[in-house]
Amino acid sequence: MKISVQREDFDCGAEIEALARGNPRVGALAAFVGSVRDVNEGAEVGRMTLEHYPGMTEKSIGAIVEQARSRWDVIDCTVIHRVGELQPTDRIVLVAVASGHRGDAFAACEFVMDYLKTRAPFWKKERTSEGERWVEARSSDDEAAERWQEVK
Amino acid sequence: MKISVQREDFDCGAEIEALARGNPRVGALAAFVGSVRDVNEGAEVGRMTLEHYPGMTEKSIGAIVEQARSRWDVIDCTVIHRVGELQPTDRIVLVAVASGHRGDAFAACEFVMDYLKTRAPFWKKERTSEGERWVEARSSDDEAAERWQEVK
Amino acid sequence: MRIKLLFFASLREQLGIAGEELDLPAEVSTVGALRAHLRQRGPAWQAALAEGRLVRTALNQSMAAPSATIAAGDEVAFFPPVTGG
Amino acid sequence: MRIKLLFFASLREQLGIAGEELDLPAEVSTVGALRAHLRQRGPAWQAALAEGRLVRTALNQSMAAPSATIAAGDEVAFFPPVTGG
Repeated sequence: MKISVQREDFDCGAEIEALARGNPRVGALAAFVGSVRDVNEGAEVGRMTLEHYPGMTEKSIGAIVEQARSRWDVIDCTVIHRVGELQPTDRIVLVAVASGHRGDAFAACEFVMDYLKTRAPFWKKERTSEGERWVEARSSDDEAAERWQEVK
Repeated sequence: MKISVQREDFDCGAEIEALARGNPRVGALAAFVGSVRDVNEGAEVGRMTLEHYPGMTEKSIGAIVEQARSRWDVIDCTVIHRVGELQPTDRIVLVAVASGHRGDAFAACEFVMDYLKTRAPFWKKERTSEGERWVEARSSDDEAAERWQEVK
Repeated sequence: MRIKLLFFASLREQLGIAGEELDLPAEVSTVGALRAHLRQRGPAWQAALAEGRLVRTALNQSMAAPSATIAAGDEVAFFPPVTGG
Repeated sequence: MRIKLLFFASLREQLGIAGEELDLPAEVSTVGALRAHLRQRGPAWQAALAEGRLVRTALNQSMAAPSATIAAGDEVAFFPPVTGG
Protein backbone atom coordinates (compact mmCIF):
# COMPACT_ATOMS: atom_id res chain seq x y z
CA MET A 1 0.00 0.00 0.00
CA LYS A 2 1.42 3.36 -1.03
CA ILE A 3 -0.17 6.60 0.07
CA SER A 4 1.35 9.94 -0.80
CA VAL A 5 0.17 13.54 -0.57
CA GLN A 6 2.67 15.63 -2.47
CA ARG A 7 3.25 18.82 -4.42
CA GLU A 8 5.10 17.04 -7.26
CA ASP A 9 3.50 15.52 -10.34
CA PHE A 10 3.54 11.72 -10.72
CA ASP A 11 4.02 9.18 -13.50
CA CYS A 12 0.82 7.16 -13.99
CA GLY A 13 2.47 4.50 -16.11
CA ALA A 14 5.31 3.88 -13.66
CA GLU A 15 2.92 3.73 -10.70
CA ILE A 16 0.60 1.25 -12.44
CA GLU A 17 3.57 -0.85 -13.54
CA ALA A 18 4.97 -0.93 -10.03
CA LEU A 19 1.65 -2.03 -8.59
CA ALA A 20 1.13 -5.16 -10.67
CA ARG A 21 4.69 -6.05 -11.59
CA GLY A 22 5.43 -9.74 -11.58
CA ASN A 23 2.58 -10.80 -9.32
CA PRO A 24 0.71 -13.65 -11.03
CA ARG A 25 -2.21 -13.30 -8.58
CA VAL A 26 -3.04 -9.90 -10.06
CA GLY A 27 -5.55 -10.36 -12.85
CA ALA A 28 -7.20 -6.96 -12.65
CA LEU A 29 -5.98 -3.44 -12.14
CA ALA A 30 -8.37 -0.51 -12.02
CA ALA A 31 -7.01 3.01 -12.01
CA PHE A 32 -8.41 6.50 -11.87
CA VAL A 33 -6.61 9.69 -12.79
CA GLY A 34 -8.22 13.01 -11.97
CA SER A 35 -7.06 16.25 -13.53
CA VAL A 36 -7.92 19.92 -13.36
CA ARG A 37 -10.64 21.02 -15.77
CA ASP A 38 -10.97 24.53 -17.09
CA VAL A 39 -14.60 24.79 -15.99
CA ASN A 40 -16.39 24.11 -12.72
CA GLU A 41 -20.11 24.63 -12.35
CA GLY A 42 -20.25 26.91 -15.33
CA ALA A 43 -17.42 29.28 -14.38
CA GLU A 44 -14.09 29.32 -16.17
CA VAL A 45 -11.27 28.24 -13.93
CA GLY A 46 -7.63 29.16 -14.24
CA ARG A 47 -5.22 28.12 -11.52
CA MET A 48 -6.40 26.50 -8.35
CA THR A 49 -4.82 25.80 -5.01
CA LEU A 50 -5.38 22.62 -3.04
CA GLU A 51 -4.87 22.77 0.71
CA HIS A 52 -4.85 19.73 2.98
CA TYR A 53 -4.42 18.81 6.64
CA PRO A 54 -0.94 17.27 6.79
CA GLY A 55 -1.03 14.10 8.82
CA MET A 56 -4.79 13.72 9.01
CA THR A 57 -5.14 13.50 5.23
CA GLU A 58 -2.65 10.63 4.92
CA LYS A 59 -4.08 8.93 8.00
CA SER A 60 -7.67 9.14 6.77
CA ILE A 61 -6.72 7.86 3.31
CA GLY A 62 -4.91 4.97 4.99
CA ALA A 63 -8.06 4.16 6.94
CA ILE A 64 -10.23 4.20 3.83
CA VAL A 65 -7.79 1.94 1.98
CA GLU A 66 -7.94 -0.51 4.91
CA GLN A 67 -11.73 -0.40 4.72
CA ALA A 68 -11.56 -1.15 1.00
CA ARG A 69 -9.24 -4.10 1.72
CA SER A 70 -11.69 -5.51 4.21
CA ARG A 71 -14.57 -5.27 1.74
CA TRP A 72 -12.99 -6.39 -1.51
CA ASP A 73 -10.15 -8.51 -2.84
CA VAL A 74 -7.40 -5.88 -2.86
CA ILE A 75 -3.88 -7.20 -3.43
CA ASP A 76 -2.23 -3.79 -3.52
CA CYS A 77 -3.23 -0.16 -3.80
CA THR A 78 -1.58 3.16 -4.62
CA VAL A 79 -3.05 6.56 -3.80
CA ILE A 80 -1.25 9.74 -4.80
CA HIS A 81 -2.86 13.14 -4.28
CA ARG A 82 -1.29 16.45 -5.17
CA VAL A 83 -1.62 19.67 -3.21
CA GLY A 84 -0.51 23.25 -3.86
CA GLU A 85 -0.93 25.28 -7.03
CA LEU A 86 -2.40 23.46 -10.01
CA GLN A 87 -3.69 24.55 -13.39
CA PRO A 88 -6.02 23.07 -16.03
CA THR A 89 -4.78 19.74 -17.47
CA ASP A 90 -2.54 19.14 -14.41
CA ARG A 91 -2.99 15.74 -12.81
CA ILE A 92 -4.47 15.90 -9.29
CA VAL A 93 -4.97 12.35 -8.14
CA LEU A 94 -4.20 8.73 -8.93
CA VAL A 95 -5.93 5.77 -7.34
CA ALA A 96 -4.86 2.34 -8.59
CA VAL A 97 -6.05 -0.99 -7.20
CA ALA A 98 -4.62 -4.42 -8.05
CA SER A 99 -6.89 -7.37 -7.47
CA GLY A 100 -7.60 -10.90 -8.58
CA HIS A 101 -10.93 -9.89 -10.06
CA ARG A 102 -12.16 -6.95 -12.11
CA GLY A 103 -15.36 -6.32 -10.12
CA ASP A 104 -13.33 -5.94 -6.92
CA ALA A 105 -10.73 -3.73 -8.58
CA PHE A 106 -13.37 -1.35 -9.96
CA ALA A 107 -15.41 -1.25 -6.74
CA ALA A 108 -12.43 -0.58 -4.47
CA CYS A 109 -11.01 2.07 -6.80
CA GLU A 110 -14.34 3.91 -7.05
CA PHE A 111 -14.87 3.62 -3.28
CA VAL A 112 -11.51 5.24 -2.50
CA MET A 113 -12.09 7.95 -5.12
CA ASP A 114 -15.52 8.77 -3.69
CA TYR A 115 -13.92 9.20 -0.30
CA LEU A 116 -11.19 11.47 -1.66
CA LYS A 117 -13.75 13.63 -3.46
CA THR A 118 -16.24 14.01 -0.62
CA ARG A 119 -14.66 13.26 2.77
CA ALA A 120 -10.88 13.57 2.76
CA PRO A 121 -9.53 16.82 4.26
CA PHE A 122 -8.78 18.76 1.08
CA TRP A 123 -9.95 22.29 0.32
CA LYS A 124 -10.01 23.86 -3.08
CA LYS A 125 -9.53 27.52 -3.93
CA GLU A 126 -10.19 28.47 -7.53
CA ARG A 127 -9.07 31.49 -9.47
CA THR A 128 -11.86 32.38 -11.88
CA SER A 129 -12.42 35.41 -14.07
CA GLU A 130 -14.15 36.99 -11.07
CA GLY A 131 -11.23 36.45 -8.70
CA GLU A 132 -10.30 33.85 -6.12
CA ARG A 133 -12.92 31.86 -4.26
CA TRP A 134 -12.91 28.96 -1.88
CA VAL A 135 -15.08 26.24 -3.39
CA GLU A 136 -18.15 25.58 -1.26
CA ALA A 137 -19.16 22.06 -0.29
CA ARG A 138 -21.83 21.19 -2.79
CA SER A 139 -24.50 18.71 -2.05
CA SER A 140 -26.98 19.07 0.75
CA ASP A 141 -27.18 15.25 0.75
CA ASP A 142 -23.56 15.19 1.58
CA GLU A 143 -24.02 17.66 4.39
CA ALA A 144 -26.82 15.51 5.70
CA ALA A 145 -24.61 12.46 5.65
CA GLU A 146 -21.89 14.32 7.50
CA ARG A 147 -24.17 15.93 10.07
CA TRP A 148 -22.71 13.80 12.82
CA GLN A 149 -19.37 15.49 12.24
CA GLU A 150 -20.87 18.94 12.59
CA VAL A 151 -20.01 21.30 15.42
CA LYS A 152 -23.06 23.38 16.25
CA MET B 1 -11.32 6.48 -30.23
CA LYS B 2 -8.57 3.90 -30.59
CA ILE B 3 -9.35 0.20 -30.92
CA SER B 4 -6.62 -2.34 -31.47
CA VAL B 5 -6.46 -6.13 -31.35
CA GLN B 6 -2.81 -7.06 -31.50
CA ARG B 7 -0.18 -9.65 -30.59
CA GLU B 8 2.26 -7.06 -29.21
CA ASP B 9 2.36 -5.81 -25.64
CA PHE B 10 1.38 -2.21 -24.94
CA ASP B 11 2.54 0.65 -22.71
CA CYS B 12 -0.22 1.56 -20.23
CA GLY B 13 1.39 4.82 -19.19
CA ALA B 14 1.86 6.05 -22.75
CA GLU B 15 -1.69 5.10 -23.73
CA ILE B 16 -3.20 6.85 -20.72
CA GLU B 17 -1.05 9.93 -21.32
CA ALA B 18 -2.08 10.08 -24.95
CA LEU B 19 -5.75 9.86 -24.05
CA ALA B 20 -5.94 12.86 -21.74
CA ARG B 21 -3.05 14.96 -22.97
CA GLY B 22 -3.69 18.65 -22.99
CA ASN B 23 -7.48 18.50 -23.06
CA PRO B 24 -8.82 20.74 -20.28
CA ARG B 25 -12.28 19.19 -20.61
CA VAL B 26 -10.92 15.87 -19.28
CA GLY B 27 -11.31 15.80 -15.53
CA ALA B 28 -11.56 12.05 -15.10
CA LEU B 29 -9.80 9.08 -16.61
CA ALA B 30 -10.71 5.54 -15.63
CA ALA B 31 -8.56 2.68 -16.82
CA PHE B 32 -8.55 -1.08 -16.49
CA VAL B 33 -5.63 -3.38 -17.15
CA GLY B 34 -6.23 -7.11 -17.24
CA SER B 35 -3.40 -9.59 -17.00
CA VAL B 36 -2.93 -13.36 -17.02
CA ARG B 37 -3.19 -15.01 -13.64
CA ASP B 38 -1.54 -18.28 -12.76
CA VAL B 39 -4.80 -19.82 -11.57
CA ASN B 40 -8.25 -20.09 -13.09
CA GLU B 41 -11.08 -21.84 -11.31
CA GLY B 42 -8.70 -23.71 -9.05
CA ALA B 43 -6.37 -25.09 -11.71
CA GLU B 44 -2.84 -23.86 -12.20
CA VAL B 45 -2.38 -22.18 -15.52
CA GLY B 46 0.83 -21.82 -17.47
CA ARG B 47 0.68 -20.37 -20.96
CA MET B 48 -2.57 -19.60 -22.66
CA THR B 49 -3.59 -18.77 -26.19
CA LEU B 50 -6.21 -16.20 -27.11
CA GLU B 51 -7.96 -16.59 -30.45
CA HIS B 52 -10.27 -13.99 -31.97
CA TYR B 53 -12.38 -13.40 -35.05
CA PRO B 54 -10.38 -10.83 -37.02
CA GLY B 55 -12.65 -8.10 -38.26
CA MET B 56 -15.67 -8.99 -36.21
CA THR B 57 -13.81 -8.46 -32.94
CA GLU B 58 -12.71 -4.93 -33.83
CA LYS B 59 -16.12 -4.14 -35.30
CA SER B 60 -18.00 -5.35 -32.23
CA ILE B 61 -15.69 -3.46 -29.85
CA GLY B 62 -16.26 -0.35 -31.94
CA ALA B 63 -20.00 -0.83 -31.61
CA ILE B 64 -19.80 -1.22 -27.83
CA VAL B 65 -17.64 1.90 -27.53
CA GLU B 66 -20.24 3.83 -29.54
CA GLN B 67 -22.91 2.51 -27.18
CA ALA B 68 -20.86 3.69 -24.19
CA ARG B 69 -20.52 7.13 -25.81
CA SER B 70 -24.26 7.39 -26.23
CA ARG B 71 -24.87 6.49 -22.59
CA TRP B 72 -22.17 8.42 -20.77
CA ASP B 73 -19.99 11.48 -21.12
CA VAL B 74 -17.07 9.91 -22.99
CA ILE B 75 -14.55 12.36 -24.43
CA ASP B 76 -12.16 9.71 -25.70
CA CYS B 77 -11.56 5.99 -25.28
CA THR B 78 -8.76 3.50 -25.94
CA VAL B 79 -9.24 -0.27 -26.12
CA ILE B 80 -6.28 -2.57 -26.70
CA HIS B 81 -6.68 -6.34 -26.56
CA ARG B 82 -3.91 -8.82 -27.12
CA VAL B 83 -4.25 -12.20 -28.84
CA GLY B 84 -1.88 -15.11 -29.35
CA GLU B 85 0.32 -16.82 -26.76
CA LEU B 86 0.37 -15.25 -23.31
CA GLN B 87 1.75 -16.31 -19.96
CA PRO B 88 1.07 -15.39 -16.33
CA THR B 89 1.73 -11.69 -15.53
CA ASP B 90 1.43 -10.74 -19.24
CA ARG B 91 -0.96 -7.88 -19.90
CA ILE B 92 -4.05 -8.89 -21.88
CA VAL B 93 -6.25 -5.86 -22.16
CA LEU B 94 -6.40 -2.12 -21.54
CA VAL B 95 -9.58 -0.07 -21.52
CA ALA B 96 -9.17 3.63 -20.75
CA VAL B 97 -11.94 6.22 -20.82
CA ALA B 98 -11.48 9.99 -20.60
CA SER B 99 -14.48 11.96 -19.41
CA GLY B 100 -15.51 15.17 -17.73
CA HIS B 101 -16.81 13.29 -14.70
CA ARG B 102 -15.59 10.36 -12.65
CA GLY B 103 -18.91 8.51 -12.47
CA ASP B 104 -19.15 8.46 -16.25
CA ALA B 105 -15.53 7.42 -16.67
CA PHE B 106 -15.91 4.46 -14.29
CA ALA B 107 -19.27 3.36 -15.71
CA ALA B 108 -18.16 3.47 -19.34
CA CYS B 109 -14.87 1.68 -18.57
CA GLU B 110 -16.61 -1.10 -16.64
CA PHE B 111 -19.29 -1.41 -19.32
CA VAL B 112 -16.73 -1.92 -22.10
CA MET B 113 -14.75 -4.39 -19.94
CA ASP B 114 -17.86 -6.42 -19.19
CA TYR B 115 -18.52 -6.67 -22.89
CA LEU B 116 -14.96 -7.78 -23.64
CA LYS B 117 -15.12 -10.44 -20.94
CA THR B 118 -18.51 -11.91 -21.81
CA ARG B 119 -19.56 -11.05 -25.38
CA ALA B 120 -16.63 -10.13 -27.61
CA PRO B 121 -15.45 -12.92 -29.95
CA PHE B 122 -12.40 -14.14 -28.04
CA TRP B 123 -11.67 -17.74 -27.12
CA LYS B 124 -9.21 -18.87 -24.52
CA LYS B 125 -7.14 -22.05 -24.52
CA GLU B 126 -5.25 -22.75 -21.31
CA ARG B 127 -2.27 -25.00 -20.75
CA THR B 128 -2.68 -26.46 -17.28
CA SER B 129 -0.84 -29.24 -15.49
CA GLU B 130 -3.35 -31.64 -17.09
CA GLY B 131 -2.71 -30.44 -20.62
CA GLU B 132 -4.40 -27.98 -22.97
CA ARG B 133 -8.06 -27.18 -22.73
CA TRP B 134 -10.41 -24.73 -24.34
CA VAL B 135 -12.02 -22.73 -21.57
CA GLU B 136 -15.76 -23.35 -21.43
CA ALA B 137 -18.22 -20.48 -21.22
CA ARG B 138 -19.06 -20.28 -17.56
CA SER B 139 -22.32 -18.95 -16.39
CA SER B 140 -25.66 -20.40 -17.31
CA ASP B 141 -27.08 -16.92 -16.74
CA ASP B 142 -24.87 -15.71 -19.46
CA GLU B 143 -26.00 -18.46 -21.78
CA ALA B 144 -29.57 -17.54 -21.00
CA ALA B 145 -28.91 -13.92 -21.84
CA GLU B 146 -27.35 -14.94 -25.12
CA ARG B 147 -30.00 -17.43 -26.10
CA TRP B 148 -31.20 -15.25 -28.93
CA GLN B 149 -27.79 -15.71 -30.53
CA GLU B 150 -28.00 -19.46 -30.32
CA VAL B 151 -28.22 -21.74 -33.36
CA LYS B 152 -30.32 -24.76 -32.46
CA MET C 1 -24.68 -19.15 -54.45
CA ARG C 2 -21.14 -18.75 -53.22
CA ILE C 3 -20.46 -17.89 -49.58
CA LYS C 4 -17.50 -17.77 -47.21
CA LEU C 5 -17.41 -20.07 -44.18
CA LEU C 6 -15.30 -19.56 -41.06
CA PHE C 7 -14.73 -21.72 -37.95
CA PHE C 8 -13.09 -20.68 -34.70
CA ALA C 9 -11.56 -22.13 -31.54
CA SER C 10 -12.56 -25.70 -30.55
CA LEU C 11 -14.87 -25.94 -33.57
CA ARG C 12 -12.00 -25.09 -35.92
CA GLU C 13 -9.83 -27.74 -34.27
CA GLN C 14 -12.54 -30.41 -34.31
CA LEU C 15 -13.31 -29.84 -37.97
CA GLY C 16 -9.66 -29.37 -38.90
CA ILE C 17 -10.54 -26.35 -41.02
CA ALA C 18 -10.43 -22.59 -40.40
CA GLY C 19 -12.41 -21.49 -43.42
CA GLU C 20 -13.52 -22.27 -46.98
CA GLU C 21 -15.44 -20.94 -49.94
CA LEU C 22 -18.67 -22.88 -50.47
CA ASP C 23 -21.29 -23.16 -53.23
CA LEU C 24 -24.61 -23.43 -51.47
CA PRO C 25 -27.60 -25.34 -52.94
CA ALA C 26 -30.55 -23.00 -53.57
CA GLU C 27 -32.69 -24.61 -50.86
CA VAL C 28 -30.18 -23.75 -48.11
CA SER C 29 -31.10 -20.14 -47.49
CA THR C 30 -30.81 -19.59 -43.70
CA VAL C 31 -28.10 -19.91 -41.09
CA GLY C 32 -30.02 -22.77 -39.43
CA ALA C 33 -30.40 -24.62 -42.72
CA LEU C 34 -26.68 -24.17 -43.44
CA ARG C 35 -25.83 -25.75 -40.09
CA ALA C 36 -28.05 -28.77 -40.90
CA HIS C 37 -26.52 -28.94 -44.38
CA LEU C 38 -22.98 -29.05 -43.00
CA ARG C 39 -23.87 -31.85 -40.56
CA GLN C 40 -24.35 -34.13 -43.58
CA ARG C 41 -20.64 -33.95 -44.40
CA GLY C 42 -19.78 -36.79 -41.99
CA PRO C 43 -19.33 -37.85 -38.36
CA ALA C 44 -16.96 -34.99 -37.35
CA TRP C 45 -19.40 -32.41 -38.73
CA GLN C 46 -22.36 -34.26 -37.24
CA ALA C 47 -20.70 -34.10 -33.80
CA ALA C 48 -19.33 -30.58 -33.95
CA LEU C 49 -22.58 -29.03 -35.16
CA ALA C 50 -24.96 -31.45 -33.35
CA GLU C 51 -28.38 -30.01 -32.59
CA GLY C 52 -27.96 -30.09 -28.83
CA ARG C 53 -24.66 -28.28 -28.89
CA LEU C 54 -24.19 -24.59 -28.12
CA VAL C 55 -22.83 -23.19 -31.35
CA ARG C 56 -22.91 -19.46 -32.10
CA THR C 57 -23.21 -18.09 -35.57
CA ALA C 58 -22.26 -14.77 -37.07
CA LEU C 59 -23.49 -13.51 -40.44
CA ASN C 60 -21.23 -10.86 -41.96
CA GLN C 61 -19.55 -10.36 -38.59
CA SER C 62 -22.71 -9.79 -36.59
CA MET C 63 -24.29 -12.38 -34.31
CA ALA C 64 -27.10 -14.12 -36.19
CA ALA C 65 -30.11 -16.24 -35.28
CA PRO C 66 -30.88 -19.52 -37.09
CA SER C 67 -33.60 -17.77 -39.06
CA ALA C 68 -31.20 -15.22 -40.58
CA THR C 69 -31.22 -15.30 -44.37
CA ILE C 70 -28.00 -15.89 -46.28
CA ALA C 71 -27.22 -14.04 -49.52
CA ALA C 72 -24.51 -14.59 -52.12
CA GLY C 73 -21.12 -13.30 -50.98
CA ASP C 74 -21.99 -13.50 -47.29
CA GLU C 75 -19.49 -14.49 -44.60
CA VAL C 76 -20.90 -17.05 -42.15
CA ALA C 77 -18.93 -18.04 -39.05
CA PHE C 78 -19.51 -20.88 -36.59
CA PHE C 79 -17.90 -20.88 -33.14
CA PRO C 80 -18.39 -22.00 -29.53
CA PRO C 81 -19.70 -19.51 -26.95
CA VAL C 82 -17.04 -16.86 -26.43
CA THR C 83 -14.84 -17.07 -23.34
CA GLY C 84 -13.52 -13.54 -23.08
CA GLY C 85 -10.12 -12.04 -22.67
CA MET D 1 -4.13 22.23 30.02
CA ARG D 2 -2.10 22.92 26.93
CA ILE D 3 -3.43 21.94 23.50
CA LYS D 4 -2.56 22.55 19.88
CA LEU D 5 -5.01 24.43 17.64
CA LEU D 6 -5.10 24.30 13.83
CA PHE D 7 -7.19 26.18 11.26
CA PHE D 8 -7.54 25.39 7.59
CA ALA D 9 -8.70 26.93 4.30
CA SER D 10 -11.19 29.82 4.46
CA LEU D 11 -11.21 29.64 8.26
CA ARG D 12 -7.44 30.02 8.40
CA GLU D 13 -7.65 33.04 6.09
CA GLN D 14 -10.49 34.68 8.00
CA LEU D 15 -8.75 34.29 11.32
CA GLY D 16 -5.33 35.11 9.91
CA ILE D 17 -3.76 32.22 11.79
CA ALA D 18 -2.82 28.67 10.82
CA GLY D 19 -2.18 27.30 14.29
CA GLU D 20 -1.18 28.03 17.86
CA GLU D 21 -0.47 26.49 21.24
CA LEU D 22 -3.18 27.32 23.73
CA ASP D 23 -3.63 27.03 27.52
CA LEU D 24 -7.21 26.00 28.02
CA PRO D 25 -9.21 26.97 31.16
CA ALA D 26 -10.27 23.88 33.11
CA GLU D 27 -13.97 24.42 32.39
CA VAL D 28 -13.42 24.13 28.61
CA SER D 29 -13.31 20.36 28.24
CA THR D 30 -15.12 19.56 24.98
CA VAL D 31 -14.72 20.47 21.32
CA GLY D 32 -18.04 22.34 21.41
CA ALA D 33 -17.01 24.32 24.49
CA LEU D 34 -13.69 25.17 22.87
CA ARG D 35 -15.50 26.58 19.84
CA ALA D 36 -17.66 28.79 22.11
CA HIS D 37 -14.55 29.80 24.07
CA LEU D 38 -12.77 30.93 20.90
CA ARG D 39 -15.75 33.01 19.76
CA GLN D 40 -15.10 35.33 22.73
CA ARG D 41 -11.80 36.44 21.21
CA GLY D 42 -13.46 39.13 19.08
CA PRO D 43 -15.58 39.88 16.01
CA ALA D 44 -13.49 37.87 13.50
CA TRP D 45 -13.68 34.80 15.75
CA GLN D 46 -17.34 35.41 16.47
CA ALA D 47 -18.05 35.46 12.72
CA ALA D 48 -15.80 32.59 11.66
CA LEU D 49 -17.03 30.21 14.36
CA ALA D 50 -20.64 31.52 14.53
CA GLU D 51 -23.17 28.98 15.77
CA GLY D 52 -25.10 28.80 12.49
CA ARG D 53 -21.99 28.16 10.42
CA LEU D 54 -20.91 24.77 9.15
CA VAL D 55 -17.55 24.22 10.80
CA ARG D 56 -15.96 20.79 11.03
CA THR D 57 -13.72 19.74 13.86
CA ALA D 58 -11.06 17.09 14.14
CA LEU D 59 -9.62 15.87 17.39
CA ASN D 60 -6.19 14.30 17.05
CA GLN D 61 -6.72 14.02 13.29
CA SER D 62 -10.05 12.23 13.47
CA MET D 63 -13.40 13.90 12.81
CA ALA D 64 -14.97 14.81 16.15
CA ALA D 65 -18.44 15.73 17.41
CA PRO D 66 -19.01 18.78 19.69
CA SER D 67 -19.33 16.44 22.66
CA ALA D 68 -15.82 14.98 22.19
CA THR D 69 -13.65 15.47 25.29
CA ILE D 70 -10.32 17.28 25.01
CA ALA D 71 -7.26 16.13 26.94
CA ALA D 72 -3.91 17.81 27.51
CA GLY D 73 -1.62 17.57 24.50
CA ASP D 74 -4.49 17.10 22.07
CA GLU D 75 -4.51 18.53 18.57
CA VAL D 76 -7.81 20.23 17.70
CA ALA D 77 -8.48 21.47 14.17
CA PHE D 78 -11.27 23.69 12.83
CA PHE D 79 -12.08 23.86 9.14
CA PRO D 80 -14.93 24.35 6.65
CA PRO D 81 -16.60 21.32 5.05
CA VAL D 82 -14.07 19.63 2.79
CA THR D 83 -14.33 20.22 -0.95
CA GLY D 84 -12.36 17.33 -2.33
CA GLY D 85 -9.54 17.01 -4.81
